Amino acid sequence: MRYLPKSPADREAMLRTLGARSIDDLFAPIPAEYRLNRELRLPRQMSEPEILEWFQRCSRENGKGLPSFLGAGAYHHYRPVVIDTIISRGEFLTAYTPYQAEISQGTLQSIFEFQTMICELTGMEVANASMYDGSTATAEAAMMAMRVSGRRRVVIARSVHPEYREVLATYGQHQDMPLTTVGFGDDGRVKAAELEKTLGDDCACIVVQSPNFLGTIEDIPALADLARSKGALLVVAISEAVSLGIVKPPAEADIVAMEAQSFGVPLGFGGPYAGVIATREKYVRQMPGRLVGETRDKHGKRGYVLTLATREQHIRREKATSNICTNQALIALMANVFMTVYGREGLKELAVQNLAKTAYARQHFGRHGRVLFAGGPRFNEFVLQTAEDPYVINSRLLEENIVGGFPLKKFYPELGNAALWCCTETSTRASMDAVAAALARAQTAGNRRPEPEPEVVR
Amino acid sequence: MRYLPKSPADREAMLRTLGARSIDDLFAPIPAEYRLNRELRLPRQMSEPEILEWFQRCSRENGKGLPSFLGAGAYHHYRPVVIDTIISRGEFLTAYTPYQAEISQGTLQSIFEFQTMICELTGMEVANASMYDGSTATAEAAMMAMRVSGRRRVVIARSVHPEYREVLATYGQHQDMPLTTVGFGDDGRVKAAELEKTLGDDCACIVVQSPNFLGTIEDIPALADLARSKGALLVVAISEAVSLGIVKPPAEADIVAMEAQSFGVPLGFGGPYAGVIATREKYVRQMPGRLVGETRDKHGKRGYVLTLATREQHIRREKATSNICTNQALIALMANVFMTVYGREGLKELAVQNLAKTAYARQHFGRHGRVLFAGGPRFNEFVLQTAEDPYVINSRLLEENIVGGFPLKKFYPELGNAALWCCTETSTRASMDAVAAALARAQTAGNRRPEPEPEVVR
Amino acid sequence: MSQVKKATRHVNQNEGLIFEKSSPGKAAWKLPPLDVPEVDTAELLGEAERAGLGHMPEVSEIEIIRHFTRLSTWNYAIDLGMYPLGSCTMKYNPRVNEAVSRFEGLANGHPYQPERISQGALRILKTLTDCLLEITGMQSITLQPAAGAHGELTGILLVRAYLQKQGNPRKKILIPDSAHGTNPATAAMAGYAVENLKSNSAGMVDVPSLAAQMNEDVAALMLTNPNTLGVFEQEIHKIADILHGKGGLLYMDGANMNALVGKVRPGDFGVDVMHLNLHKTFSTPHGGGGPGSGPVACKNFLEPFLPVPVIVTKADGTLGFDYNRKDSIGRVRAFYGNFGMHIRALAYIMANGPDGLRQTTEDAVLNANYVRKGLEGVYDLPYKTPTMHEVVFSDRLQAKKGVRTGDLAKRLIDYGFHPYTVSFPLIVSGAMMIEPTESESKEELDLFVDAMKSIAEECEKAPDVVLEAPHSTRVSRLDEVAAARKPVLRWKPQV
Amino acid sequence: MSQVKKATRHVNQNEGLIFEKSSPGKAAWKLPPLDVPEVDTAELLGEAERAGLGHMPEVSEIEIIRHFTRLSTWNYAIDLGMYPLGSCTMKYNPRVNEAVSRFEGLANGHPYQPERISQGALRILKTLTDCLLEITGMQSITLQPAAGAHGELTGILLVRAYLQKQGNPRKKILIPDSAHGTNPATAAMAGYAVENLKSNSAGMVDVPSLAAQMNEDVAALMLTNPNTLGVFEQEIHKIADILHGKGGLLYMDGANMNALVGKVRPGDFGVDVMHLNLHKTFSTPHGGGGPGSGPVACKNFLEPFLPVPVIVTKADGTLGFDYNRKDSIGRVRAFYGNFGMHIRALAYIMANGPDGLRQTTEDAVLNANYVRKGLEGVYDLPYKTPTMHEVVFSDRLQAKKGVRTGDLAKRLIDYGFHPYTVSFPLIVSGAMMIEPTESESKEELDLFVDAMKSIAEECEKAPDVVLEAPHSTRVSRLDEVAAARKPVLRWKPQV
Ligand SMILES: Cc1ncc(COP(=O)(O)O)c(C=O)c1O
Ligand SMILES: Cc1ncc(COP(=O)(O)O)c(C=O)c1O
Repeated sequence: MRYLPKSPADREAMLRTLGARSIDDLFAPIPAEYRLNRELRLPRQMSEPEILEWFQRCSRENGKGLPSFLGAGAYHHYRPVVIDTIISRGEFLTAYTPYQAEISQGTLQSIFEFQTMICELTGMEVANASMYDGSTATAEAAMMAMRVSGRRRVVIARSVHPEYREVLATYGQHQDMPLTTVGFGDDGRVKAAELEKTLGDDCACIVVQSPNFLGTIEDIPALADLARSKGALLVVAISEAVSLGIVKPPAEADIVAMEAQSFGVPLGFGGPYAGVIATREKYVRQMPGRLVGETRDKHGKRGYVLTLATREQHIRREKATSNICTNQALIALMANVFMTVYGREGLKELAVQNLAKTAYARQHFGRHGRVLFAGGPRFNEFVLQTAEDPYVINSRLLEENIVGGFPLKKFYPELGNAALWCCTETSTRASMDAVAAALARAQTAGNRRPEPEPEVVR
Repeated sequence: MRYLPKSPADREAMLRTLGARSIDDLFAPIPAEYRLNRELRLPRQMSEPEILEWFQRCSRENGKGLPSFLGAGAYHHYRPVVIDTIISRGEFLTAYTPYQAEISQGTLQSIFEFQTMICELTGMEVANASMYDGSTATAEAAMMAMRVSGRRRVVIARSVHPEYREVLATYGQHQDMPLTTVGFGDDGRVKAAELEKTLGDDCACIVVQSPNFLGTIEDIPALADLARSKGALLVVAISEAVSLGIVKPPAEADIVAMEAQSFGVPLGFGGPYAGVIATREKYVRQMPGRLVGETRDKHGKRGYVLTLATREQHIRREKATSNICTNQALIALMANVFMTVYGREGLKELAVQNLAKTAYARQHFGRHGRVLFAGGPRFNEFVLQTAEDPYVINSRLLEENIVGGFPLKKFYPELGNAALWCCTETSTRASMDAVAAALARAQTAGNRRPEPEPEVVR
Repeated sequence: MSQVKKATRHVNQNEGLIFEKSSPGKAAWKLPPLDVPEVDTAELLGEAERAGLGHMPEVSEIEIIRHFTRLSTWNYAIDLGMYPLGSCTMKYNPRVNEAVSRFEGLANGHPYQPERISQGALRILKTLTDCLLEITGMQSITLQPAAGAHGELTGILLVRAYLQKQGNPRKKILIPDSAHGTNPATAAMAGYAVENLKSNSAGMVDVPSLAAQMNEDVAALMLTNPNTLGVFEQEIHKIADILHGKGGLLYMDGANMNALVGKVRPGDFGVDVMHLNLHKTFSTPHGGGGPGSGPVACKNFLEPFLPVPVIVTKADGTLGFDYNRKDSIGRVRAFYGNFGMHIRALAYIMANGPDGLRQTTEDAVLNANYVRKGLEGVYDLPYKTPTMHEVVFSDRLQAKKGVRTGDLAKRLIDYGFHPYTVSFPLIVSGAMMIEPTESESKEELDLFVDAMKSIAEECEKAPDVVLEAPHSTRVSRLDEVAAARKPVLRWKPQV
Repeated sequence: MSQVKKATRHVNQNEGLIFEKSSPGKAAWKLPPLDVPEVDTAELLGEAERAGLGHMPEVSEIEIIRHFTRLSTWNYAIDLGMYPLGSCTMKYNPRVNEAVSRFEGLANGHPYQPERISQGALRILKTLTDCLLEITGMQSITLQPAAGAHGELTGILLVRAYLQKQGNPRKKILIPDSAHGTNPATAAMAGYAVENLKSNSAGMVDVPSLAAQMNEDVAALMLTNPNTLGVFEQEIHKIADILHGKGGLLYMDGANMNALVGKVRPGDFGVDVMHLNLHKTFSTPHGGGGPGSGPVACKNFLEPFLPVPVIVTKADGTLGFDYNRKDSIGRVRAFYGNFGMHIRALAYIMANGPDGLRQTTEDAVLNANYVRKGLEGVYDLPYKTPTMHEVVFSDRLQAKKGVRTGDLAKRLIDYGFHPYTVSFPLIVSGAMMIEPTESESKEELDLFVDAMKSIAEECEKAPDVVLEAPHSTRVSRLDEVAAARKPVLRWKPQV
């Protein structure tokens, strides 16, 4: 086998050293009745070109390169070429968790820089790198809030990504964590009144997402005040990290649970992505996940180490803040490079382009349907209600090699024929115009004229 | 500009240090009348995604991924993935010529290994790394032979790659190098009798290619005897390096001029490739190009350096063995990795697969045309004469998304409707059968039945 | 250090923090011209508009390439040499896997794109599940968990959901004292109490005490097999019987599956549910800490409880996702798991084939035994039981000179190696846990054994050299205590 | 070496020759199963069949990855730091250029594929030629030459063919004593005698002696402008007039074009023919010595002599190659040149645009002047003439302590830098030729100046430290004399 660095002679020599007659001697500890006395029934050993061809075919049969208006928690942003150049270096790609600091300074310093940039962007004081993804980060954030507050009930907005809420439910189900869900208003924001009503001194935290799943930016300062007034923490989930380039950071939150995929991570059919938890310094010892800290060597030279490990499973076992061990480090490095490439000015410009493209789409699509939640501010997603079923519209668009917006029926049946449309800097005017044209046809096809959008967006 | 590591403040500070008012002060030495007082008329500064898109379009309009039966000096072989992994490392990609040995041992040792493997494969004693390509290597080999022999006339076989011969003519035209061309026989080999006749004591060398442009393997030992009997050197050009896996090496030659493209170098529309010159130890001081030698540091540690530089232009100036300076080092590294991946057994197996595919094609295509030069041994190319003009056949094949063989009319009009077909390990039976079918149609379309191929190849 | 054969010292670039290179006006980015009208951000966002981006860096592209290239040269990696971390299975990461995972249709596939244009990704997921089921001998599987610990949680939740359905979720999970920390941490997250199970003198589960501790309160035993001592639980059939006899389930931590692939299947020796670490056994790169992937395989009776969605073959023969499963424990992660790792693991399985995978397992076990043989006597071997894929020594002999496992580990760095796993498993005091994996040549193993021997000698002759190690690195031992006492977790501008 | 800010030492892997790792039966390759009948090689090849492949290596894939990864860590590179090699223009190599050059249709395009399916490649060639003509102010161009020296040969052959056509090819080429070695070597290959032209005290062509030496035997002057001292030939108009006055041509070696792009065009100051080094001015990677690309641009009267083929726009608007050119000097290379480098150079031009290219030139000149300013007085500056893109100092001051330019260069290595170009140009004894290029930040330049100053101090205080340098590398100074005396140019098995 081409990955194995041994010749038959090497194997014989080694067996001789061990005084073994054959390799099977070494497997003697396995009770005979269980040993597998046949080869596994798997595809035969394939050559490299065959493997490339097999996956190339899968790639071709996976919507290769179609323009898409899907967002809903996974965003198509341009990935600067240097990202793969850097993460492909064996010294990053094939290194283990940096427990041995003296030969892991590269990974450690880059994580320290990542932590710093996440703090700058979110307005938090400390950040880890990393959690599995945004959904698990949100669930862990809620559990962290329980530890911090000593309370158990979690109140979550219905406008948080439905799959994030499902994961929270799964994580919480045996944590004695009552879960209350609060709906959203016509502006797409969480219903403050309803929220206030349900809040009590049993509430560990309020969990919202901003921009939320419907694309609306929540009023974080107000929610923070509300939470604080009831002694609960505010957990803010962010699934579209690029929004941070132009949207006010959730600095008033107590915990930010973030999905960093937008920062240079391929869509990759849903993973691997990178979750991040950021919070206030005072809560750091309740954080899950790894943290890198600055220190000195015995000659006073600056260096970096994994720190506050007493929170972690390998030290604390059942008392750990989480069971997480392997995380998403290399993906965090992708995000790190992305943030470094765009930096202070670029992230803003990038976000502004997302705003502009979305405004254009919203205006032109809006002519052929009804834009819901038009009241609240939004970033790069909006909900369009159409006469025709969005699934039907989408299959027609697919004929034109365009992937339409995300139909909301599945998660929000009450919104009827509504779909969530997302535009990023990669959306071309041509593709948006094509969609508008298709929507126009759909509209005439549809059985009723929807009211025109109340206000027009420039 | 994103590649420039300076802020406006940096530039100002530096200008201040220089006591310059503006950057233009530094360009004062340029006579005013010549200075360009406008911006260049070029495409505006483009972003990375725009550049990728522009070249992606070019790529799509360049026969992207069509099965091809073209060889004729540029061969499509599978390139193991590790090649690009390795040559993409900045330490290889962005290093200069290894003049400073102490910080260039990586490049130097790899070249030393390359030199060794080329010697093993060609049967020569020393090899350089590298010349521009096979054609310039051949021309430089002939000029080297002139220096070694003190003679001027070069006799070259007409079966040497026509473009190699053109390059030799260009290089030789002001070197007082009379050029005699010798034809080929029915077996595709150089006409020994004609060769013998033209050889005289003014002849510096005989230049042949093997396998030659018509795919036939020359009888090197015989040609070497002939050359030696006239005090001339034998220069053997090799354009299909993979043939060395199964074809006897030209060990009897005095100089081997080789194109290493087949060893893991992309077709790349003709370049960059890598030429190599290999020869006998006694001629080493007449070699062009760079050589790496083994030596020791002052603690006796093994190391490698560029050596015998007194042959080169930077020392010898007009007396140098060649004017070459920048060569094709990174391409030689590709070939180096390729040779290392396949190694002792793999190169043979690879060559055998080429033989088998070609035999199959030759047999099946041969049914619908006449295989010329069927007598002599060949590697992965053969000449097929058809009733119909190969250009016509090829355009029809192109409709089926197959790129046909190389029509020989341009270089060998006397062969009529003949084309040079090449099969490698990448040629699939399906594509070969498709060609056979197309040839069958062409045959019936053709105005005369060609005689059946005399002998059938298994 | 004349006896150091594997490494030497070489000039190495310094590099500050990226923030220290930033200055206003430098940029590595450029966007295409906007092809739609510009917008007034204040008007669109109002209150929600952000003022500025604080201290985010401003640097050029070449500075970024140099920054990360320089940093990378400070790391050790599999690509540079042996990485004998016990339990971590640091094996070769084939580059073809990286190539296929970047194919456009796979890298740019959106998780919500219509199934009609997702058949390629679905075929990959389906093919991988088929392969993993054959390899484990289990009957059903989910690829959703993002890592081993995530898989453990998923698996224990399956156990709990099943028992719940029987009427009683039970109270505790039995965990051997040799287990990895994620096992107890997982049990806690699933709402179970943890009860320790002590190992016997052979380093295996003490069957009598298991029998004694097993009762109707026990939901499951989390067993690592081979365990963290590299020992195969020879009484596995008894263990399974004891659990099943009292209605408990046998969970297997499959982190060490690389000792078994192609030789024996957990599904055949009584395991009810297990996880795999694709980033260990199946070669997906560790990437400095992740990502990984922790598929969970189970027997049919647990299938109804698997996370949604599951992959199904539809009437028309195409593949799709089934979300409609009333008994499911729910999601453990958004979307479908670390798909990129699934691609790599499948490519690895294809490159190996049945024979290659078996040979791989054999070489892994051969290497571990070869190292054990080379170091027996030189270092204390607390458990003499036969070794599978890894071997655990202790620092008992060297401790007499005041040199502990952590010191020996640091000294290995000077010899050009990454250290073994230090102080784990906990049942061995001063543990030195060595897993060479199949990726090491005899040459590399001999160098490792030589280095370890030479360090043992140093402990006798010049213990300080070891206590002060490493000597060859750009930074010497870092003060971890200070780092934890006053944590500095981010850069701040000098004021 | 406490004053060394830029670098330190770090553990670095040793690695033998690949042949020393080989053993029979190891393999890194696997071929797909043959889909056609097997063949009897003996029957097909007879006499021509090869016996065996001697000592070609047999190793596994991981050993190959480790071998070359380890080797790579022994190299210095632009990606690691400043590379101040004068005349070599070691600038940043953008990674997007590497990406586009690997697009399938471009990487797998066959040079002989029908023009109909080669329009993409042809458009790249055409667009690049248009850009280069605008940049140089010339009128026609060939992209065929593979490097600068190859371009020189092509250019001088054009000159010769033109003069020949006039009736007399003439006998000699004038070359300034500051010229690069490839210039005289090229003249010789084109069958010309070389006549040296001495520089004046300002480091420029001495116009009176040029006038004196110019006559009907002179075919051309090969002028590097800015010359190898980094000095712009201010009397360029006189120089051109003198040549043209006697029917000679002005050839410009464009290796230093990076000092002129966007600021002045050779075509505007009397140059008849010139070459460009795409691997210098236009950022294609040096790759440890190559590949490069050396396009030759000329005025219209030389166009008929360009190598075949030339790119033409056909009646139907598609692009194609024209081979039918009776006056052509013929081919200088098979196919069309180093196409992969053409792709990269064009991508670089597109990324910069007109403003970016100008700014690039300005920064390159700014950096060179900044270094000059920093080191003036510390090192001897033989020519005070204004500096463009590079500056040449001499070791005169340090030589008094017995320290020569080569020693100073080696010492720079300990400071974390690649040395400058040593002992070139020849007109400066003990030359130290420094070209920072635009790719260096102020920070990196300051570090370089500090290092050079500190080395100058060492020459005063502790010359031996410099004479024995480098001290920080995995090998110390290597014995080049021994290497040349008894050349060992290949590995041989121990017998
Ligand atoms: C035995 C064992 N179990 C569980 C784990 C946890 O797996 P992961 O790190 O993938 O979460 C590990 C990882 O080190 C392990 O070695
Ligand atoms: C001034 C000058 N001329 C010509 C050359 C030769 O160019 P190339 O190395 O591309 O053949 C060089 C390269 O160093 C040079 O610096």
